[in-house]
Order: sequence, then C-alpha cells, then structure tokens
Amino acid sequence: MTELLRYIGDGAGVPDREVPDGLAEKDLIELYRWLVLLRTFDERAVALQRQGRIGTYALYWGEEGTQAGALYACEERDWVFPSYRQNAIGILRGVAPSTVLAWWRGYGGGHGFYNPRDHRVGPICVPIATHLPHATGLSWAAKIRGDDVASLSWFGDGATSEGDFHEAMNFAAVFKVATVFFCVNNQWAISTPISKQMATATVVEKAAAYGMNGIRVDGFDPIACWKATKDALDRGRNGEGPTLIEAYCYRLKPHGTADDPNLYRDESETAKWLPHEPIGRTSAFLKRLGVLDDDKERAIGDEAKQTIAQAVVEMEAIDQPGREILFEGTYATGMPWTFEEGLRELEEVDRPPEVKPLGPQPGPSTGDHAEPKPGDPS
Amino acid sequence: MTELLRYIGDGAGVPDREVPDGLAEKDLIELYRWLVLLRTFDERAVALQRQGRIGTYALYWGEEGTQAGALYACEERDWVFPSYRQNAIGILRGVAPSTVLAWWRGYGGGHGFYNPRDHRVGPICVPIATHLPHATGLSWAAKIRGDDVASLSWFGDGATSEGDFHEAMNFAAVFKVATVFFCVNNQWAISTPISKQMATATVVEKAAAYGMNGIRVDGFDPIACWKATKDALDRGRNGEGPTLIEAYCYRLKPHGTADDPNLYRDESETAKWLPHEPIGRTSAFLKRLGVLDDDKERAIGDEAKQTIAQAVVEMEAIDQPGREILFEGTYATGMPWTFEEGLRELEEVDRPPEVKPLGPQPGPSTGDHAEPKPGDPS
Amino acid sequence: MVEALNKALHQAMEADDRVVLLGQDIAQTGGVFRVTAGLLDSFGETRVVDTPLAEAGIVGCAIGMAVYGLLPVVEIQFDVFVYPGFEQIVVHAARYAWRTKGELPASIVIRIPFGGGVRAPELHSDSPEALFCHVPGLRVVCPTTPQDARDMMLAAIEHPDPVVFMEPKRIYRAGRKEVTDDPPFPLGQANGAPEKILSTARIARDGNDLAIVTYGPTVPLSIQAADRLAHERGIEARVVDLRSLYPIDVGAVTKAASECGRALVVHEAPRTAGLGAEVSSLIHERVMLDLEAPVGRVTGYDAPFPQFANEDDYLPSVDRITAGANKVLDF
Amino acid sequence: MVEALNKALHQAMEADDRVVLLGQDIAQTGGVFRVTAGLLDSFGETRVVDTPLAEAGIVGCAIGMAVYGLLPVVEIQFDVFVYPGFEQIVVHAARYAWRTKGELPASIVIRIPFGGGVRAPELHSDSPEALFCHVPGLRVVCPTTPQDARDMMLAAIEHPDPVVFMEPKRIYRAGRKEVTDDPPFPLGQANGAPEKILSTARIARDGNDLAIVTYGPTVPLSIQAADRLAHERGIEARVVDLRSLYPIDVGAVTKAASECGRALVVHEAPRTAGLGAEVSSLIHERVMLDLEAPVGRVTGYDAPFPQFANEDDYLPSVDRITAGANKVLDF
Ligand SMILES: Cc1ncc(C[n+]2csc(CCOP(=O)(O)OP(=O)(O)O)c2C)c(N)n1
Ligand SMILES: Cc1ncc(C[n+]2csc(CCOP(=O)(O)OP(=O)(O)O)c2C)c(N)n1
Ligand SMILES: [Mg+2]
Ligand SMILES: [Mg+2]
Repeated sequence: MTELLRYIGDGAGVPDREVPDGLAEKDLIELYRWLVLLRTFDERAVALQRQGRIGTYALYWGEEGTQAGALYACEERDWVFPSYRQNAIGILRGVAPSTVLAWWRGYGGGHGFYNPRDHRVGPICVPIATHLPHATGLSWAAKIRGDDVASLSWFGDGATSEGDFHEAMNFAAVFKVATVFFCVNNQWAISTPISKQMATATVVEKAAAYGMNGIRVDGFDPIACWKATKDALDRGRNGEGPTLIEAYCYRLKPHGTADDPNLYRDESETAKWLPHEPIGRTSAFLKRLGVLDDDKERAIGDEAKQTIAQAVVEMEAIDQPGREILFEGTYATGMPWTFEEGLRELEEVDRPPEVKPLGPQPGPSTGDHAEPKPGDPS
Repeated sequence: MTELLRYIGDGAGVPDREVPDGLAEKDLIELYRWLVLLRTFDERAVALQRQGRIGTYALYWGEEGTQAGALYACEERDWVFPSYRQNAIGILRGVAPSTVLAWWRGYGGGHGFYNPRDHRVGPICVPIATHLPHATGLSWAAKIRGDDVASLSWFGDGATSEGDFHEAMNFAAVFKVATVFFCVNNQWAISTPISKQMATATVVEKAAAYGMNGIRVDGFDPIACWKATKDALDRGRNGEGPTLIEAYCYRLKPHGTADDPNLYRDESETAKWLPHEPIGRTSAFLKRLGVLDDDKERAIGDEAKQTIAQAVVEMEAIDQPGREILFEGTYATGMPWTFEEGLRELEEVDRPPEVKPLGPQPGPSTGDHAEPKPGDPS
Repeated sequence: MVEALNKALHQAMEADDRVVLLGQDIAQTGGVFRVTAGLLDSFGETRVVDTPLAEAGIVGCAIGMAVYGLLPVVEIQFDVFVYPGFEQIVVHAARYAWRTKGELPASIVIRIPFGGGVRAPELHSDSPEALFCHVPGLRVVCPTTPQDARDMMLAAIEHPDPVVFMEPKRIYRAGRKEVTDDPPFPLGQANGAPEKILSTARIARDGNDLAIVTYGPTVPLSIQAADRLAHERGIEARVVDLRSLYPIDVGAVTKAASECGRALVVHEAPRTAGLGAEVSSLIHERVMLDLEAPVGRVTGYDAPFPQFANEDDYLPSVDRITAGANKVLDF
Repeated sequence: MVEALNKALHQAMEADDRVVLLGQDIAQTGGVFRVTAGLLDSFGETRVVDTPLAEAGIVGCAIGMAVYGLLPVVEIQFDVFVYPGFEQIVVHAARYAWRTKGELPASIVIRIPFGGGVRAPELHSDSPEALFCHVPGLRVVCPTTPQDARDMMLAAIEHPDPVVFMEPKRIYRAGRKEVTDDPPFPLGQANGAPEKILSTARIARDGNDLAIVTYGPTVPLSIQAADRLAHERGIEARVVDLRSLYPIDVGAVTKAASECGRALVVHEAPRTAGLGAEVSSLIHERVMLDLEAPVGRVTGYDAPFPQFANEDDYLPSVDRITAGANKVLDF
C-alpha cells in the first residue's frame, strides 16, 4: 500500500516533519483559522438541526483538513467544486455563512444560493460525482482561453464508483488540464464500507489507469492536504495535467443528521480514529512549533463562534421567500407563459404556511432521510 | 509498455511459440474453420451492402482472431456479449447466418433477432459499452446460483471511455465474478485515434485500477487470444474474479460501409499492419505446424462459402415482416390497447412498400451513416 | 406502505429463490426508507446486496441477471438518482423482450421512491414517472394504499415485463391499515393475475359529478378535496387511482369522465408533457361529446422542484385541487 | 439543412471566440452528418474538439466550460446516445441558472440529430424530444427549414438558456433553398431577438379548415397531406410548425385551432406522454368550445422504433396524416 504523505506527528512516537516551503507562520495561523471556522459552522449546524431550525444536514466533522488544506493551496482565481460534504467551503471564499445555513433551511433563490462566479466556488452538488466533469470542463475552458486558472473538486470514496468520475478523470487526462481530483476517502459511503465499494486497497492506485499523477495523504493532516494540492496545482499550471489526491481518513460522524451508524458499523472502531481529528492535532502541532498559544487559540475560537452566531441570526431573520421564487431564475429571459399561469393559479388559493424543517426523529434510520413519525402531516 | 502475448511468429525473424496446452490438432483446425467462416461472412456482407441488399454494415475484417480465439476458449455454457463489431459471433454458436444478415437488412422479430438463451449469445449491442454490465450481471447471477458459468464481453478501445465500462469493471471486481472483459483495441473509434481517447499507452494498465487481472495480447493472433481467454476463464472459475484482456491490433478497414477513413487517417499506415491479419497468418502457422495443407485449406474455404451463400439465399427468401411486427414481442402478456389501436390505424391506410437498404452513396462520409443523395425520397 | 412493501419482498423471496435485491444501503441498514429491513437477515448477503455507488452498474447488472434467469428487484435511493441508469433502462430494459422475439424479457423491477413533501434537500423530491411512460417497452405502476403496494409488488416481480415501480415517498408512512397475509394469487403460478393487477385502475372514491384522475401521493389529497366539494357544494367526485401509469386503464378513465361529464387530472410532476396531458388527451379524444367542460389539470409547475421551505407552494394541495375542480365545475 | 447549420456555426464562431464545439468525430471528419465540416480548418483543434467516447463527460465538461464563460455547442452523434448524458442535462444543465439565483445559466447548446427514415440500424432513429420538454429549465427547439436551422442555431448559441437543439435527420438533405447570409440579428448584441426566434411558431401553410400542429420531419409530410386534402376535398389546412417545443407558442396553436375549429397533432415520437398529448390538452383546455371535433393525434406508436425494413409502417406518412385529418374532419 502506498505511503501516506504526512507532516503532523502525534507529539510522541510519530515525529513532525518540517513545514513545507510556502507556508509561513501567518499562513499556518490563517489555515488554522479556516479549520476552526469550518468546525464551528459544522457543530452549530448540527445543533440547529437538532433544534429543528434547519433540515437534515450532512456534517463534515473531522474532514476540515481536507477542505481548508486543499483550498488554501488554491489561488483566488482557481475554482473549486464541492459536494454536499463540503457544503460550507464557500464561507472561506466570501459566501455568507447564513446563505449556506439557509440552503439547509430549505430556502432557494438569493437566500440559499450564491453566484459561483463571485467566489469561484461551484454550487453545492448533491448527485454523486456529477460535479467532477464540471471541474474538468472549467479548467479546460481556462486552458482554451490561455488563462492560468485551475480547478479542484472534492468527492468521496463512494463517488469513485460512478461513471462520471471515470469520464471526468479521463477527459482531464486526455486534454491535460489543470484540475485536481480531491478524493476524501473517509472509508464509508453512507453504510457501505470501501471494501464493498472497490476491490483495490487504495483510491490513489486508480490514477495510473488514466495516465494521471496520484498521491495519497493523511486526510486528517491539513498540511499534507495543502502540500499535495499545491504540488498538484503547480504541475497542472506547468502543463503536466491533472492529479488524483486520495486523502485517507475516516468518517468520524454519521453520514448526516438522519443517519444512525450503529445500524452498520462498530463505533468503537470509530473511537480509535478520533485522536487523529485535524483541529486538535493541528493546534498541538502549531503549539509545538511555537506558532500558536492558548490565548491565540481562544481568540480564534471566539472569533469563529461570533461569526457563526451572527450567521444564525441572519439566517433566522430571513423571511420565507414568496411564491414567485418557484419560477425565478429558471430561464434567463423572463418567464414563459407557463410560469405566469402558475403564478396566477397560486394567487387564487390561500398560501400554505412555510414548510418547517422536520427536526430529529425517533427510531433507526439511514442516509439523507429522516423518518417522519407515523401520522406526520406530510 | 506491457509485453504482448503472442504465439504465431512471422515465419521469419519472429519465431513461433509452442502451441499452448489445451489446443489439440483438431482444435487448431476447428479454430481455423471458425476464422474462415467469420471472414467469409464479413466479406459477403460487405458485398451485399455494396449491392444494396443489406444496409450499412459494420465490418470486422482482421478482427476474426479476437472473436474466434476468445469464443473457442469458452465452454458452451458460458455466455458471450457482442457489440455490433462482433455481430456474426452467434453463427459460431448456432445462430443462423441468415438471421444476422436479416438484422442488417433491417428485419426485426424472428427474422433478424435470435433468442440469446438458445445460444448463450447476447443480442448485438449498439450503444457503446452498455452490454458490459450485462456480462457482469450474468456471471454474478451464475455465482449466486452456484453454477459454473462464466461470461465474456467484447468492446473497443473507444468503449473504455464510457461510464458503463467503469461501472461494469468495478462491479465485476467487487463481486469477484467470472467474467472476461475482452477489449479489441483496434486503435480507432470511428475517426478518433486511441491517442485522443485516453492518456495511457495501453488499455491493459486500466485493469489494476479495479484490482483486476489484466493481460495484453496480439489481437491478430487467434492462439494468443485463445490462451489469454482460457487462462482468464480458468481463474474466474477458480474464484479469482474477472480479467481485462487487451487485444492489440489495428482496424484494417473502414469503421463501417458508410465510412471513408481517408478523411482522417493515412491508409499507408494501415497497409503496414495488413500482413498481420489473422487468416493468412494462422494458415501459414498451421502449415508450418503441418496441421493444415492447401487441400484442407481450400475445403474449409469452400465449405464456408457454401454456408454463407446458402445464408444469403435464405435471407433473400425472407418476406418483409407484416405490420404486426411493430408491436410483437414488446410486452410479454399480449398487447396493450395502444397496440391494438395502432394496428387498427394501420389497417385503414395502404401499406407503404418495404424500406429497402440505402446502398452505397457517393461523397465523403463517416460513421454509421450513409449520406443519402440530395433529393433522396426519404 | 413501507411495511407492506417489505412484506411483499419477504413473500416473493420466500416463494422464489430467483428473487434478488440490489441497491445502495439496502442490506445492512434496510434502506434509507427501511423498505428492505430484515431481508438481509432472512435471505443472506448473496440475495440482498449492498452495491457500489453506481446506478448504471446496478440496473445493467440486474439486466444481466435477468438474462440468466434471476428476478432482480433494484432500489434507486431517490427519484433523481435514477438518471445515471436511464440509458440502461431505455435502451436495454425496455427493449430486451422486443429484441429477442419476445422470448427473453428483462424481467426486473426498478423501485423508485419519488415525489416531494418530505422536506428533503435539493434533488430528493422529483417525479420522473412520465419519462418512463413515454418509453415503449416499460410498464410503470404506482400504488397508493398499503394493500396495493403489497399486491402490486408481488405482481411486478412475477410479471415478465420490466416494471418501473414508483413509490410515493410522501405517503410511505400514511395509512397504517392492515394488509392481508395471503398473496393476491398463488405465487409462482400466477395465471394472468399479475397482468390484471398491474393494469387496472381503482375507484378510490365514488361519485358521479366529477372525475378526478390521479395516482400516488395526490390520491389522498384528491379524496380530501372531493370530501370538501361534497360538503361545500354537494358535488360527489369520483376519484380514479390510476395504479398503472403505463398502460393507462383507458376504459376506467373514460367511463368515469363520461359518466361524470367533467374531469380533472392531478399529479405532482411538472405539467408539460406530463401524464396529465396524456389523460386529458385520452378523455377528450374519446368522450369529448360527453363533457360539459374541458378536462382540468392540477399539477406541479414547469419549474425545478423548489427548496423545501417552499415545497407546499409547489405541490398540488387540497386547496389547489378544490380550486381546480371548481373551475371545471363552474365552466 | 446541414449546410445551413454549418453556416450558422461558422458565423457564430467567427463572431464570438467563446463558441467551442465538442463531440465525437466532429473535427477531423466534420461529423457523421457533416454538420461541422470545415470548422476545424477555420478555427483549430482547441475550438473544434474530437472528444473521447463518453456523453456524460462531453455534456458535463460543456457545463463546466459554460460556468467559466465559454459557449459550448455539443454534438450527440445519434438521438439515443444522449442517454448517457441525460443525468448531466437534467440535474445540471437544466438547473444551473435556477441554482445560482438566475445569475449563472449553463449556456450550452446540445445538438441532437433525431428521428427515423434514414434506414439506420437499431437505436439510430429515436425521437426523445418530449423527455426534454418535461424537464423544467431547458428550452427545446426543432427547425424544419434551412433558414430556420441557421437562424435558430445562431439564436440558441447566443441565448443564455441551455438549448436542446433537435435536428430532424430525415430532412437534413431536403430543401436546398438558399439561406440568407446576414444573421437574423446583430451577433453579440442580440437584444431579445434570440428569445423571439426560439419561442415562436411558424405558419408553414395557410388555411382555415383544419389546424395541423407539428414540427421537424413531419412538417413537409403534413404540408403534402394538406395539399392532398385541398385537392381531394377542398379543405384548406393550416400547418403550424412549432419550432419551439418548449415553451410551446400556445397563442399560435390555440389561434389556429380555434379559427379552424378542428385540429390534428402530428409527430414521429411514441404517442403516450408525447408532445402531441400536451398540444392536444392545451387546445382542449383553452378553446374546446370552438372545436367541432376532438383534436386528433397521428404519431409513432408506443413500441420500439422498428428495424428499418418496417420503418415506413411506423412513421406517420402522408397517408396516415391524411387519414387522421379525415377522421377529425368527418367527426
Ligand atoms: C447519483 C447519486 N446516487 C445516490 C445518492 C445518495 N447518496 C448520497 S451520499 C451517498 C454516499 C456517498 O459516499 P461518498 O462518495 O463516499 O461520500 P461521503 O458521503 O462519504 O462524503 C449516497 C449513496 C446521490 N446523492 N447521488
Ligand atoms: C453511447 C454511444 N455513443 C456513440 C455511439 C456511436 N458510435 C458507434 S461505433 C463508435 C466508435 C466505437 O469505437 P470502439 O469502441 O473503439 O469500437 P470499434 O468500433 O473500434 O470496434 C461510436 C462513437 C454509440 N454507438 N453509442
Ligand atoms: Mg465516503
Ligand atoms: Mg476501436
């Protein structure tokens, strides 16, 4: 099995490696700030779901390093394409956190969506692996235009099974475009372990099938994620084509707030992976380096809490969009007559109340879907 | 680049290898008979198309070894799934050659279709790579039932780009089923050379991405095709899972009768590959072995001509199917009322004459489609 | 309905060991909606299979299994996720019988939980059934009651045709009525019963003033609207639950429309080229002279299914159905 | 029509260097139908690209290119081969604008040569247009004349919405009429013209006794049937060429139906849940009281497109259209 690229040791037997070139002290702090902001968002979102203030939510607790590390290696002009698992990545690129929360709250239009062009962040992608060809196409377009713009997409171990993964990888390799396929191998696709997903021991060994570079990193190590991405982007910009990065980690939490992992895995196994989670580990690393101390750590934590608390206030201040939102934005040039008729029909009936999130439900369940209670009004 | 498995030398610098175990003299003759029958069918079909007696035809001239060699390695109970390029493979398993000709003649129902179960031969598959999951599923089903039945599918170098290739390969590897992915790498997908199809130098190196065995053979050498397939099937039956075989060759002829390769490739390059074509080479090899002589060769040739000539007579004796053929066979339990209404509507109008094949057309063209002359009635 | 489907799968797998289940997260956990709960324990992991995440692979392998002689039942996790398998369904599942002289149908069942009303994130609430109805060679069915769910699932598995089995997820938990234990026909020796079960409509409410033709999640809503009409204006609406979306039970539909003189079609899917258009055309074509008013349509809009806070704006509601009915009545 | 499409692509690529072409065998050879002939020579291989054999990859990459700001035009080699790309079209191309507050539409054109009548092997003759009409967020158009082909292609490329551009392969070579050189609007500064061009129907033949609503390959056949009706029974049929399949020019359609009092819809695709159902419903809903007879439908059958020796049995012919018209006239 391929070696894992790793920088952060465990402060005991496993030694730290020297911080790679390109990450100055201020970068390390900024990267840490990103990690904390992502973590804070995620924990707050889970709490909001528990309180019935947003709907089913796909948490990423423990995967912050794969997100912040990779993004930090990108230039502002580079595009990134998240899946539902990287739903909050946009907040590191200027998307209002309240917009992401509103998306999970079930709001559309200007409330829950952002303009990808403003942030070079693709929309949150729900259908598995379907955003990979977009990342390929985008960097291909940049190449056609002679622009030094790269792209990156995140996806899971399960996503590698879809045809779209294969086609996007192959196109990227054939047209030698500057795109990074960042696979977050958390070893689970809902209830399906990677051993049932593929017959290979690693994801990274699939790179060779496309004539593509591949590298496997410790997905709980944000520095390793940064370094692998940075090198991949450099190669891409140099005309050496795409790279597949496998960030090997473990899904430390349920698939989503509606999922109960006890149905399908041994959570004592999960507990063994817990010490590897990136925030504590990065904090300890930075403290060993003397870059971070307790005060600074607390300040960063407070700042993040403040930001997300503010976002919750903003999200909750949003009124349910009007009925016209059903039709807005679908077509560029106004509304076809079918929409006008639809609006007219709607005006003839009393408006139903806003659909509120379902909130937590009792009983075992799985996947994206909370089990409504019997007799639930829906 | 991986070595090519090859048995048949060139009678000069490249030595013959010893015939592998499992191929007795009678097998060599039988295999040669198959090659000749396929070749005879193919050449006759091209002639029929030229004469306007069948429609656009996808010839396989030069690829007989990939077909006969692989099929000869299969047991009668094993299933094979052809693409349009292996359209006549069924005739080696008891499908009437006239049925295949009738298919190209545009006949449906019992005229142009066969029952796959009677021959363990899948229907001729037109949409690229879509039959691969069927082969995977079939051998998986056999495994579920505890039956010692394997499967094999043929497809081209271009087909490897489709998502269905990827998904079928992955499922086969994950469920460790006894199926053989037989890729006929003739280096062209219509006008697209393999260099534009993939960034790898070979097809076989894709096997590793699925944790699958792979082997690369000389696709113009039927013995090598046989041996690779035999070994793959043996492994599959032993529970060692699927194999990807790359049969490296060259498309010696146009993509189909409507295609003009001069539009996109240098036919002097093609000429260089011509001496490798399997029939002449196998004949010479068998003669060097003393298994074949001129008389026997002529007898086999005559027999094949006779069989196909008879098939042409049979095909031409088929009357155009009646209008009810539009509806027959679609649903198992009779016809839904929509069909009855359709038939009634048809009975009210004069029946149009049979649609005859288009025949050869002037001017440059490509792919599956003959250019109708301007003003053509259609 | 979930329990009824589960019961049907248990019974079918018990009766015929050629029945196998394939899907994402269906074995170990019993599926996102728990339709396959307990089946792994009863029938083992060779017959109840958690597959890799690839719908074309799932449907394609199921077709290959059917060619070999198994009877695969495939679960698509949510409506929209059927699209990666769309090619396999259209070019193979639908045409295998036809392509083999009718001798080798791709006898698979594709289960698709569909529709909105469950407060799900983007792309978990679509209603793609009309797409399958437009593809020759498929049967498309949709049960509304638990009893129908059980009976139709048994029929779909036993029926040789490929069946797209639309499961209205919004009413998965509704109607906890008991389902009979006895199968609707002797399993394994069906004798035409599945064909009948899969192709007839059901009168879900009787009446002679207005025919409301609908299926799946909008059946209970249409009944409520009918009750309201009865209460508010003494109009008795007959609610026709299509059950079979292809082929449509044209006799039941036109009989209802012509006896009532007025008709309304209701579904959740977008309007244009939806099943409502087909039902409306059939009625007008056949019994226009019996009609006092044009057939009305109450449907989803020709717009993407909204984020869930607004889904009740999008979905046909009792109010909208009643308003649509009143328009037809007051024409 | 092939030359007209080729001319449009030349003009669009000349006018705007963001226009790029992707497809199988379109560059080196100019495409199976030669629609892209000569473009490689004029614009080079970065803008006219032979892609690997993977339709989801092609459509998906085109969407990514559009996100970056290019204007990709994709060729699907034959109708049926669009299905591997169906998921990308439905879940992304159709919803990108909506998902980005209307600010970032996936401005791509997907060219699909479709329909039968060219004596092709299995699965080269389908008519899937109704599937796209049922998917909110797409525009679906189909030209019939060379002039329309040129003008609509220019409009489709310039229009920000994703456009499924159905090309009737049976009449690719028909109608060698000259096409104007001047584009229908100043390229690059369209000012609403593309919207108009892409959403209006065309009266292909005038008349006041019967409205024949159709599009693509059945337009010339409907005109022939109309001529025959005129000759045989003095009936003047108005032939409405829809041009825009979604949204339908409902004004033109209902006007024709109500002025004529009788209407017939004609298309090649299967009947159930086809576009004919939608047109028929629209007419009945809006102008039923003006009708002397129910709207008729002459369509392909709900059966797989046959092997080509029997395709003329399947396809709507002048005879079938005339018979269908006579039924509506004699109702
Ligand atoms: C095409 C498609 N099929 C099924 C699903 C349902 N689904 C949502 S998440 C998921 C598992 C994804 O696993 P993986 O790719 O490993 O990513 P992770 O959730 O672990 O981040 C599935 C099956 C989907 N969203 N899209
Ligand atoms: C899904 C699909 N897309 C496109 C086509 C059109 N087409 C027919 S053959 C062909 C090339 C196939 O090349 P390859 O896989 O190398 O097989 P070969 O023809 O060389 O045997 C193409 C693009 C098709 N049949 N199916
Ligand atoms: Mg995962
Ligand atoms: Mg090839």
